[in-house]
Amino acid sequence: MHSVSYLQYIPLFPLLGALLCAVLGPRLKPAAVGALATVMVGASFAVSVAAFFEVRSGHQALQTVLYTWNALGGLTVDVGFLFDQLSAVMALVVTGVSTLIHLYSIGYIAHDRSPWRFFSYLNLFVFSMALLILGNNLLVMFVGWEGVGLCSYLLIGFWYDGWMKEPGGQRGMANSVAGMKAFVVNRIGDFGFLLAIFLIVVTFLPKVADGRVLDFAVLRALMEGGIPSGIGLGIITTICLLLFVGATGKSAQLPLYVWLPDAMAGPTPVSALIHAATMVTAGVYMVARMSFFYIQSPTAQLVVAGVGAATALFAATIGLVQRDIKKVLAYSTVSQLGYMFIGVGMCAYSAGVFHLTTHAFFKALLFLGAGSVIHGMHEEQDIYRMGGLKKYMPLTYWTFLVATIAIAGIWPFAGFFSKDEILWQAFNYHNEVFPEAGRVIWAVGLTGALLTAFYMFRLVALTFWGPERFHEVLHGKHPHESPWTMTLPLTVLAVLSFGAGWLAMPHIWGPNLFHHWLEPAVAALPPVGGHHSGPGLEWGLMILSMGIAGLGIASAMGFYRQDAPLPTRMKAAFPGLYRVLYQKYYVDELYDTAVIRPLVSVSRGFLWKFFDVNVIDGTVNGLASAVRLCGMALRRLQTGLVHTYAYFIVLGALAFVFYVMMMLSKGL
Amino acid sequence: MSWLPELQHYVLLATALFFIGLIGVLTRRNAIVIFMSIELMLNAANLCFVAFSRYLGSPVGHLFSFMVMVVAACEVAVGLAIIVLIFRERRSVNVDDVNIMRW
Amino acid sequence: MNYLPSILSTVVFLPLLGTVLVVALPSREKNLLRAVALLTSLATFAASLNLWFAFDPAASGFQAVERFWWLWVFGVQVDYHLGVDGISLLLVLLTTFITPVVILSSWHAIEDKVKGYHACFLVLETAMLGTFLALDMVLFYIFWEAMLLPMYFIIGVWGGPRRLYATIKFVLFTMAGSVLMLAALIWLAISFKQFTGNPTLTFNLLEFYATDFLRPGTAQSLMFLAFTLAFAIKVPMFPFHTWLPDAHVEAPTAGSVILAGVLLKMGTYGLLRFAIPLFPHALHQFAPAICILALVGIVYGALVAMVQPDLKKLVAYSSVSHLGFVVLGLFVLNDFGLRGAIYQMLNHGLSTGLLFLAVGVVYERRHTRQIEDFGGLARVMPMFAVGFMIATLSSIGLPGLNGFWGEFPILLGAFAARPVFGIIAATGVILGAVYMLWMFRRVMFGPLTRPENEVLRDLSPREIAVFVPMIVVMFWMGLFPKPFFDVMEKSVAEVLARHEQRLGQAEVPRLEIQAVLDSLAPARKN
Amino acid sequence: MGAESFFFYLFGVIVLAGALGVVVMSNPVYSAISLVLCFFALAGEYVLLHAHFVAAAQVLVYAGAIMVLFLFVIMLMNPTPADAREAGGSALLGWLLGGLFFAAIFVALITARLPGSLPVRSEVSGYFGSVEQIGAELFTRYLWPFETAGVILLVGIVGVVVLARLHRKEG
Repeated sequence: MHSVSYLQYIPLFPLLGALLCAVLGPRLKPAAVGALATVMVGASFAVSVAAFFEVRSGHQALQTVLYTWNALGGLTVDVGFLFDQLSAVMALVVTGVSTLIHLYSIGYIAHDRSPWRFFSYLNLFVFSMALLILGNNLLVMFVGWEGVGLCSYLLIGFWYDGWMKEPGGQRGMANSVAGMKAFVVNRIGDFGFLLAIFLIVVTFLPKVADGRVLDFAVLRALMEGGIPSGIGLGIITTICLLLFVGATGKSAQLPLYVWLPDAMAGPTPVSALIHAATMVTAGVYMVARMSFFYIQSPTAQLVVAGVGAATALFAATIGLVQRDIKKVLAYSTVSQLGYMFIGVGMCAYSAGVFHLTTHAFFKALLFLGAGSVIHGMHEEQDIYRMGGLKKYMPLTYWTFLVATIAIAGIWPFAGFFSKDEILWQAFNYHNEVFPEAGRVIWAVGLTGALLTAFYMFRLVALTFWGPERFHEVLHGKHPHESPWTMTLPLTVLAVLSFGAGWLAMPHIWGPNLFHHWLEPAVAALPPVGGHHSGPGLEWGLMILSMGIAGLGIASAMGFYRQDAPLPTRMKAAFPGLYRVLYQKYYVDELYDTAVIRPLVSVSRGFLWKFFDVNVIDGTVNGLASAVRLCGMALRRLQTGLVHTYAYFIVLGALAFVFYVMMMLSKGL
Repeated sequence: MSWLPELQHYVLLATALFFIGLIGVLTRRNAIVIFMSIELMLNAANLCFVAFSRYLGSPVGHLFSFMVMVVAACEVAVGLAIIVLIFRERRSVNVDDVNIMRW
Repeated sequence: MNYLPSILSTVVFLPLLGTVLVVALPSREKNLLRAVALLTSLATFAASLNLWFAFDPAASGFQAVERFWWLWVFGVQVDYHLGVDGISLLLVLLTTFITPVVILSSWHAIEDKVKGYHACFLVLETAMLGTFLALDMVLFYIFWEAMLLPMYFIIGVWGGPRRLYATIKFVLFTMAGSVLMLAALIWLAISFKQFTGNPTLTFNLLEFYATDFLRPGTAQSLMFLAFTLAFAIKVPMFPFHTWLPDAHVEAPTAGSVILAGVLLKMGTYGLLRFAIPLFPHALHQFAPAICILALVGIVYGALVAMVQPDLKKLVAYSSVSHLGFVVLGLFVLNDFGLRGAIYQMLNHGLSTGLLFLAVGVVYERRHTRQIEDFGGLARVMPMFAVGFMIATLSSIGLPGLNGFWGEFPILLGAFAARPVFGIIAATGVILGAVYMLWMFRRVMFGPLTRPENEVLRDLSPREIAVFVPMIVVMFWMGLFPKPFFDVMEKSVAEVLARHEQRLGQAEVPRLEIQAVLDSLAPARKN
Repeated sequence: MGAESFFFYLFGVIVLAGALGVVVMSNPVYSAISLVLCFFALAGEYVLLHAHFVAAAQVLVYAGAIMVLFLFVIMLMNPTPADAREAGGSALLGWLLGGLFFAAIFVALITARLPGSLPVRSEVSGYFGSVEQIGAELFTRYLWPFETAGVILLVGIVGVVVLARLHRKEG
């Protein structure tokens, strides 16, 4: 580990930018604020690149420790940053994509009431994200983890007095509610993350001399030769599962994915940056970061990969029928994150992280393209009211198409390489607890790939192809192409979506650079004996998945090409299925009925109105009333008549005398 | 028990006196008579003091009886003044008519 | 820096001096009265800074001790005995910091009986500081009770429409506890006298600490329960909390701030100073039960806070939840829990104090505290929105702000003591986000629906001057908590060491988490 | 049965008779006169007990000053004849209760038998109970209570004056 003194600038530049935007922003022109914010993130990117080259040349991780944050109970926590191969990938992706999206936002947000607020939040987000991926221990990571949640909350609710628009045109959820939902659901995940931290501290603290038990390097060293003696596998599995609870919240996996579709209430660049490219991948990053735990626990691997697979399929089915362009992309994101978890769950960390990277490119591109469409369509998001936009927005169309092909997994676009690597690893994966897991997950993944190709081309078909359906909503205006600040990032991302795949070629074709790069940073499963699969099988699987993707594309084109009556027929043939999918399996409704409403009504009706007011205060007031009643009764003795008092005096004296005489007769 | 008056005789006499006073307080309604009954009780106490003083050969009992007289004098003076006031107010010295301290 | 001579007495009685000055000034000079009160409290704060800089974290025991005989009658010896350690130091600073802030905050809010108002606050400050610094238990008791009087008037004279009900409830609840405490205190002193054979009845806390004079048994348990009940009511712990929402709702803003900010801490401070160190066996016996009550309080307070329609009531119930964390931290009896609990006391003072100030800001403008009367205020009051947001985030324990370093060690300590405690308490973190953010959304976000809200002014310079110091300290405590934790280290370690020593090693609970978890998870196949 | 015994029983009977008279007479004037009789007989008992000074004070203060005060007040009020409500159920209760109490104490005293007899008359020095002895005690050892008694009297006087003025103001 090599100590350097500049890593803190990666988060600090955006932080400075956030402060400057907040303080100076109101007095500056929108473009100037945007430029300031972009430059700050760009500077951060530059530092990341420099660090990347230093890691590449030195073949070792970099570290900067700023100061000791706190020390108590034997536990020591530094504010420190770690820049190893894994952080490098994340840092480059995050700061790079962020720079592009900042640039894009200059045009997008120019006419808003307070662009400075937007850029301030956005820079703050990059700051938090940088903390998350660069933190050299779990607590600094947790700061970033919560920080990105906060920024997500702020940015989803950026237009805090507005509502989402349902495809039918009626009001949907309030933006601020969507933000709150995101934060609260994330907190449920954080609950698991926190408990995992506690369990790690309690378990490993006695084994660490200087108390820096939350440092990744320390933990990794402890786990180097397997689970340390005295610690059961159960504990490691529990830690992994608790961490994964945190990941499901942040990375929108079952059952905590519900916030992400609603997070589309935020401005589109936010959706692209936070809810597609960077923040939602934090869970994947975290699992990869804690790989040394996950490789020990087959149970945890199974759960992570299984949840990932289930989410991939589940979200894809919902994505099939959504009408809001951003909602389709949101469910697509959930689904793709599922693929990443399949990858990291099966300890194919380079595959998972590589899919994270390519996904960051093409999904950011998709969202930015969608933003361009929405911008050009004057804030219309219903794809059934678009169509034929290819003619009006050529650049947006072509870049969007590149990203769509990439996500569908067509050779030689980036998505093909990353998704195929995951599926290949799944096919070969062997789990001790459930040996068939690899094949099942592979099959699910393949089905998901079919659906992905289908819904993405459905989206393209309805948006860019076919007849123009937008005339009634635009009232005679025409869609227009976006300014260069918006299309330039599209172009750059399109190039990356096309070309990035070559970094991780299937090993039968050439060296997997990405895998080699990540190898020192993540743990690896010990090779399983007797489980060989030849190049023929790999070729076969590749062709199969290409064929599946092609099938999806072809059927989507067939369905939606020329406003064919087929979709309508399908909808009519299976109305129940369509409604269930369109209403997202009623999961939100289920949570609302099963959790939120009972909790609120019990709190209000029982805990507050009954228990607090009646039982506790009732007891107290009852005591007071009892005292009062006694007083009322005893008050009757105060007749005001001298004789009554005299009689009482005599009675008292008499009682006293009898008492004394009794004592005397007892022989006192 | 000889007929010669001894300590016990005086104490018994004082006791009888005291209880006559007590019965007066309990049975009479006239405030002035009640006051007089109280004087009887005080005198019973005085008698005891003096008797014990004689028995112990110490003059302290005498001194105590003076104190009692002082208190009795003050009490009678103030009490009778109050009775006069009440009488002016209510045209009655019957204690049953005076219950303004009720509840 | 060294301690200035008689620094503790100076800190304690400077506000009282200010009271004399305030009383002597003519009533109609309202601004002069306010200025005198503010300057006095600022001077007290400045004096208390000497404590911070002179404090030696490495030294054990109490520092800057002042002691002279005060009441020696009938064989009873009550000393004037002050001292500061790592526990009380931070609370003293909290008190001296918050008092000027609240005096500044009520500059325009109070126009009626200004003189009495400020006199009350200054007397209150003396009483609070005395409570934190007294080392003689009778002296402590006197300050403890003296605090009631000004608070009674602050709520009862300058409060809302149901102020009399609220203030009497407040006083009676507190008195009910403190009467028991007085009895237990005398009993304790008599036990000490019998054990040592001293000719006089002393109430010297340091001697009580130094001597292991209580045998395990009913007597110790009863004394412990009496002390704990007195402090639990003050904290307030579930189920003795119902006075708090009423008192908060009726109190003027500054009263709420000082109530939440400092007075509640007197309960938790008392637990840590008396109930925990003096009765080791009873503590060992009852700690789990108290932890469970604290857990109930955490969840219960959060749930009830969630459904409150009144802003102040919501914050008041959130205090019940937050102080549940503090009590939990105290009674899990490890370094994480104790130091976290002390830190959480400070955090709660700041964040809830700021929340009440924020509620006061909107109340001054709109004369309502019903959440439904607001909505969309972020548009007309952007600066206020920022301040309110930071208070909210601090309250829900966002890392980077102060709240995190209170909640995190407490939860960790609870988890280390008994995992299930940690798990239940951590749900409070989720619920905290729910009720605070829900409230924030309903007040600040959404469209501006009411015309009367459209004309609200943003923060005035004076209000900014109130908000900014609080926010700065919040960030400071969130980013650089270590100096604070270092200050507490020695004192907390002493408490724990004494507890273990008195209890005997055998009885200290050991961690059995591993076996439990192993039995839950499937074994590894080979 | 010597002279001492004789006077003891004589005065005793008068005392009790006078006391009973106070209680049973329906006219307060008769009660007052009966009380005077009782006080005089008590003074006789004091003489028998060698308490000459107390006996003198008894006659002067009680039978003189206090009783005059009583009579003044009675006259001042122009007493109504016996109140119809004087006798009743509660009076009976009073007799019962008082009698019961008396019986209890009386039985207790008789059965308890106080120890010792009084010192013989001839053995008592002339100094005992004399003005000199009482005076010497009052002005030396018991000066403090003596002065206090003075203060009590003063307070009594002031109280009475205030009460009198109160009445005048109202009138």
